[in-house]
Amino acid sequence: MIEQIVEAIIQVTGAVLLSPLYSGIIDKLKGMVSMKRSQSVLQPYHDLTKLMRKKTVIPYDATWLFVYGPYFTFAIYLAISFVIPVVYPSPVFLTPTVDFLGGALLFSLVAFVKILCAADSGSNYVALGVSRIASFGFLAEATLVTVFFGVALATGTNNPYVESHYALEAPNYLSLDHLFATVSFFLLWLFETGRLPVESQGLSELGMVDDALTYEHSGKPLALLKWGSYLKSYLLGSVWINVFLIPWGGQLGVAGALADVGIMFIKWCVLIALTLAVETSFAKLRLFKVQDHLALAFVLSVFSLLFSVI
Amino acid sequence: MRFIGRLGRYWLYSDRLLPAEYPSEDFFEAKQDDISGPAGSFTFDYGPVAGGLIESVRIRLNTYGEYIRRATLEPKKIRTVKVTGNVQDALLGIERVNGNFAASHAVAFLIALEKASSTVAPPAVQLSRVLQIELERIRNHVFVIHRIAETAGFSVPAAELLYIMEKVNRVIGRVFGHRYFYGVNGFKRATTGGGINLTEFEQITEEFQEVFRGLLESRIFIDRLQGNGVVTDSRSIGPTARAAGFEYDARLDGDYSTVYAQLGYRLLRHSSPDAFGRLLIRGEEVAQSLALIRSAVEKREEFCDDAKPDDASVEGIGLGRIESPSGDLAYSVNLHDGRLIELSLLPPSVPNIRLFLESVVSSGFTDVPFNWESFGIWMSEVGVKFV
Amino acid sequence: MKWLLRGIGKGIKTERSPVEVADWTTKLQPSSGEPAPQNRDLHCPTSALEDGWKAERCVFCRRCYPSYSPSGEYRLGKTIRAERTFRRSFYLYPIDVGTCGACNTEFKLLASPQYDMTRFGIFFTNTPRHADALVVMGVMTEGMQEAYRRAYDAMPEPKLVIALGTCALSGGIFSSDGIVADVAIPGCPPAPYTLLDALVKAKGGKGW
Amino acid sequence: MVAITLFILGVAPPLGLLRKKLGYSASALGSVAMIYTGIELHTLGVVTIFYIAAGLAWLFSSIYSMSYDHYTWLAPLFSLSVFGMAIALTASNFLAFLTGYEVMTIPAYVAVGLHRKTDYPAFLFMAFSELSTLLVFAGFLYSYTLTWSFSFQPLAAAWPALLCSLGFMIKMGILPFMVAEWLPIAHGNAPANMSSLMSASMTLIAAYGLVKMILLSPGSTAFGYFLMGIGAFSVFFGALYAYVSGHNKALLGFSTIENSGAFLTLVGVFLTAPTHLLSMFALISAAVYILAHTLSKTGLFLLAGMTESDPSSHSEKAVGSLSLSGAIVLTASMSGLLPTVGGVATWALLQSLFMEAYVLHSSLAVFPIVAGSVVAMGEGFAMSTMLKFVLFSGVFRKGGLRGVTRSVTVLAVGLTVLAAGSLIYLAYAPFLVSNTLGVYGIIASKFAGEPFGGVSPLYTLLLPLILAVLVFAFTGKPKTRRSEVWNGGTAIDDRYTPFAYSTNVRLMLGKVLFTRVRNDAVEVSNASWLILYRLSTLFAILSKTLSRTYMNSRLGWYVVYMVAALIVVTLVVMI
Repeated sequence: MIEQIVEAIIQVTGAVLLSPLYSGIIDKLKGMVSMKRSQSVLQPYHDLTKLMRKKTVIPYDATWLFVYGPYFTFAIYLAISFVIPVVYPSPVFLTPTVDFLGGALLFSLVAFVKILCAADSGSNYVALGVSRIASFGFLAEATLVTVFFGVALATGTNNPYVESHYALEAPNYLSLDHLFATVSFFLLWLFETGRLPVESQGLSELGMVDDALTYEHSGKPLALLKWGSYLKSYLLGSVWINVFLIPWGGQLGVAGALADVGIMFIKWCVLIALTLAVETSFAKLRLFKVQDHLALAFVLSVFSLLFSVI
Repeated sequence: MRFIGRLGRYWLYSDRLLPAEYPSEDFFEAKQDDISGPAGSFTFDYGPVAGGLIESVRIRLNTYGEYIRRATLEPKKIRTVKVTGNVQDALLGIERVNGNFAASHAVAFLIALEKASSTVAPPAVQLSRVLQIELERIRNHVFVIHRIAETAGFSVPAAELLYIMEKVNRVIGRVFGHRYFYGVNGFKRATTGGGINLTEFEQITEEFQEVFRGLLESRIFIDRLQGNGVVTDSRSIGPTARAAGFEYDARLDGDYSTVYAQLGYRLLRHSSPDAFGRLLIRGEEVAQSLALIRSAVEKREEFCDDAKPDDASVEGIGLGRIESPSGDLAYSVNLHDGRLIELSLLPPSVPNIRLFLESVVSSGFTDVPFNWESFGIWMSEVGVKFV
Repeated sequence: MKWLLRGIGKGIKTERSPVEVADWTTKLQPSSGEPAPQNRDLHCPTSALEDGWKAERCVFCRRCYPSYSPSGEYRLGKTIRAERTFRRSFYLYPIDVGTCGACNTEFKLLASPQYDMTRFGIFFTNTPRHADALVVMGVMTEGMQEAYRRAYDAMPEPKLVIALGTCALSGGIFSSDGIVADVAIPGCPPAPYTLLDALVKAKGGKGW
Repeated sequence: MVAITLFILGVAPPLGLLRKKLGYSASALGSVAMIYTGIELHTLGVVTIFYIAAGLAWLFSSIYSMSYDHYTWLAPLFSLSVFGMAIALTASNFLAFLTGYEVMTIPAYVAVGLHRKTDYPAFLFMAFSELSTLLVFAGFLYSYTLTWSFSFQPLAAAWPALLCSLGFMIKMGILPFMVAEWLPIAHGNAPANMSSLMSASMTLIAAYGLVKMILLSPGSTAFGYFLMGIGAFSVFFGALYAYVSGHNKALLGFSTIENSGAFLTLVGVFLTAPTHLLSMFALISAAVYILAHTLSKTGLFLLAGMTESDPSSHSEKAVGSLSLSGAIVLTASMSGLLPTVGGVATWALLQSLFMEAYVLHSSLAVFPIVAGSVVAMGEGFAMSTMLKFVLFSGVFRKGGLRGVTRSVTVLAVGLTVLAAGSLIYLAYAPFLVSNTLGVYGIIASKFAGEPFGGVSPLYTLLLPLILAVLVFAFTGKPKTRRSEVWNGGTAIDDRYTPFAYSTNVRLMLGKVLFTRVRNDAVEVSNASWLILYRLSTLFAILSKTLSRTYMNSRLGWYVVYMVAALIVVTLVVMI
């Protein structure tokens, strides 16, 4: 038990502390491709440190939700990092709290709370983004569910740790259902983390989707929301890498857990390269075409489900 | 004969002025009525301060959510510019009506002034002015395309276009001593520091052409622009009109049209009356402006006619109209005893705003920034009061 | 993929030290050999020459030329109060209260590959809630006073106000008063180098 | 205990005639007795869940009604309806069930008729309710011919259950046209406490009847797939129409259809599951789904009662933070989010479908996979819909405290839903796993020996809460200052409307919703309703004539009708 607790601590701290770094690296490389020296890879850490020191401005109408909601969303992300394989390749302490589907439902819970605490500000700009997120939610949530079940239907258990072992075998890895699920999850990852071709971190308010959720926040709650979104990007990305793309390489034991943190970094380089290619090659889709992007992801994941049982 | 817009108390046509039927400050005040719609709709205020806007302007969109029913616009920054009196002091204000079109404004004003004084600037000065306007056009078109690429989240071309724009700025700074042509022009006068390095400049525009062609290869990018902001109004001007297939250009029918003819100017147009067509026109006009600059440079090595300012001293009325990067720009002046007593301005942004507000109806929120940027509107030249 | 490869092929274009700056955006000084002239002889429209050259009043109209001429010195910004909290992360919220548009574009160019402000940890943001400094450009117009007040109020402490350009600082040719600011960046418009130097100083750096 | 419960609830209507508070108190007391009965009968399995759910729903509605009721006639009608439901729930024979079924329906119909001075909704409700009763009655008659007994007994044929199911599905708003608009129209036009009874408890009774009949009949796989398909379809369209619907109560009405669809899908899994363990899992989950829906929907309709403005306009007022806190939990539950009971139910629904797909491992697996995918989309819509409800009830638009009792009631329902989530593992007795890697109370979904998946609702509540406290302790309290909301430098003149919130989907799914966009309106049409509408032009003329003479909104006529109906029912029971 002690060993599993230690492994859990390594997994969770690894995820929490390293997640901003990956965003930093992507942004740095994106800048460099745009002919710039660009920001430091540690920029997300600098931003978070600064925000922790700043005051929080609350709109007159906003309630406790606006201020304390972000703490709760961050905590849910922390809880998720206990239950899915984001560093360590085997279940750790508290992992059985929820299965893979439960994890997907927890992601939805975060989305729900985030929307509530953003809309509590009463800002029209936030409402604009919220209405967009809500209208894509049906496809995004469905894809998250079906892609996670793609795992379950292949292995007979809704346990992501089993699936990552299952995919180690070459025939399983190369099977059609696995490939479809892999592509589908990547498309979903782009949407969930607000990347092109779905969204860009531009300045135009009229194009905001996910950015609208942090539009009114400042100070510590903003820091937590930002850190939360780094963590979300890390969690989903790591699941994709560990369960779908590169299931190999995980080490066991406490020392193995420490090594896994480094191994994850190497695996992430692949995702960073892919993201960079996508982010620099595409323009932002028309708003209603985002639906097509998600529908493609959804259909692929449903196909993957069908292939795995028929 | 084509309609251009309101200039002071007159309707300005390409070849005449007709008295306007009713007195009005500008069209904004006429449109400031209630735009609220049926139940379920609401009015979304965008601006005056917004990250997606370069300048302050309040755009009001009445909407059902995403779908825009009606739009109005309020210029929130309204500067008072003192122009009456000393012509030299007036010029300082005119240059700063719109920094990005400073050469165009100064030149149109000076032409009006020279006409009122019944003189013309020496040919060398005229060439220098055309050179300035075309440089300004290149810079502005590059900037507009940069804004569109940036709005589309296209980070690499957006950065490259900004890189090109800065290079153009440096050329301007090197040749004229100031990146926005401030203090360059005067009555029958234009100051230039040195000649343009044409080879360097050609490299810059070549680089631009590569980026521009690259942009046109992206399906998603084109999709954002096609069908967005359709304008088929025959009362349009500048790139908007030329994208819709109208042969409207003050370089053909305005002042200095003879200079342009000597430089071998030929009008470009497209039959795509949307934001995409405007992008195409702007992209192609960059190359065309380069050709104009080249022949202007070849026509005369030395532009400067650095004579001491020669104050206007006569009485009279004058009208100057040139083609700014966004369309017709006209000034009319009234001189009395060598002093300016009245001045009217028709900035290209006023007709363009009208066209924007018409074309934005029934499009979606995310289309608005593309549409807005494609017109090349500058609020600074709209929100000025001359005293 | 095309843009990725093209971007990599272009290499890094950010300048490590200033390359070139337009003459009439730099510090003016009495030309050597010319006798020190009186202001009224120079027709200075903004009385920037009443007691030596005052950068915050000058609109670089060249009327004082050749008595005064540009020196090439672009570090014109004055930092009255720097905030070291922003040393590594400095988010700017620009507000245009009445510009001609030139300050806006020069400010925008800080994002260009040549200047690349992000290497100093400086970014633009689209909401005052995330902003560390309010960058005020232009002469204060009546219609923008409310927006200016609201934007300042909306920003969380600690915060800075940066006056960008002569209009914001002293009203330029349009007005006779400017705003109270923590950082003053003169120029009409200030060159990007001037801006970068002043912004780096504003967050407690040595300048650029 | 059953007798005591029925007695208390039975005296409530006459008491309500005397003093309305007395009537509601008696109903509340009877509801508590009902809950107690349920706990006492815990050996009966899923029945317990239905009893407890119904009891809780009535209890909260009764307490709420004490400070809500503006009509003299509402209290006896309300209590009578509750009494009818209690009869149906505890019935041991067809006749008692039918009596209860009618007794619960008629007062509701009267209330709809009296609440809005238009006869259309009431008539619609009555027509479909009677159709439902008719089909159920036919089913019962059929089964009588099989067993020659009125009591509920195991049947040899599936047909009676099938007929009854159709009847019950009409009551749930699923039939005749999958997502027919009659239910939202009817439910949206009653006083809030009555709406909450109609949408939450009456749906529960229909579900209860359906489960009861199906448990008595031999399973039919084909019917199971039919239910699964129709259920998944209803989940998606119910949620979609709820999302684009015009006002709060209609939104909640459509959401009822969505939840009924989810329930039917689970019944479908129950009928088609290849292993006994999976069948059992699906059945328990079906009951849990009904529990989740009944509780949450009761609370939400009570909240909708607080947001009502005058009956002629459809614009709602917002509520204060006390009731809103409850509403947030309720909407989370309706969105299928852990750790609420709705989250557990949604989790179980998806698990059941995909477990079935895995066990089948043949071309038949297409059904559960497609159903599961459609349900997943529906759940996504459900979340957006519930967000719309809660955002414009007090989060985005702010409101004041609208009655302490009522606000506290809504909050209490919310807390109950949260508690139910943590306690629901008790219902899953055969599927419990404990103490794995430090986690207790895991509900493990199983189709055979090994667990397929698992969730510990209590831990999903506690873990984030404890972590949130840790995060707070670590980062500290923010230093705060109040300021105006940032709106580009101006004050907000006009706010986002609920209509605008859902316009994206009206435009995006224009082909499904038949959206027409004009400069002065954006309109959507419900496809099935359109067909029905066109077919029923004749019917409409008929109904108008009928309703003018027979439903002229005068209390006397309703009383006559009620008495007559009661006499008829009593006569039937006597025979």
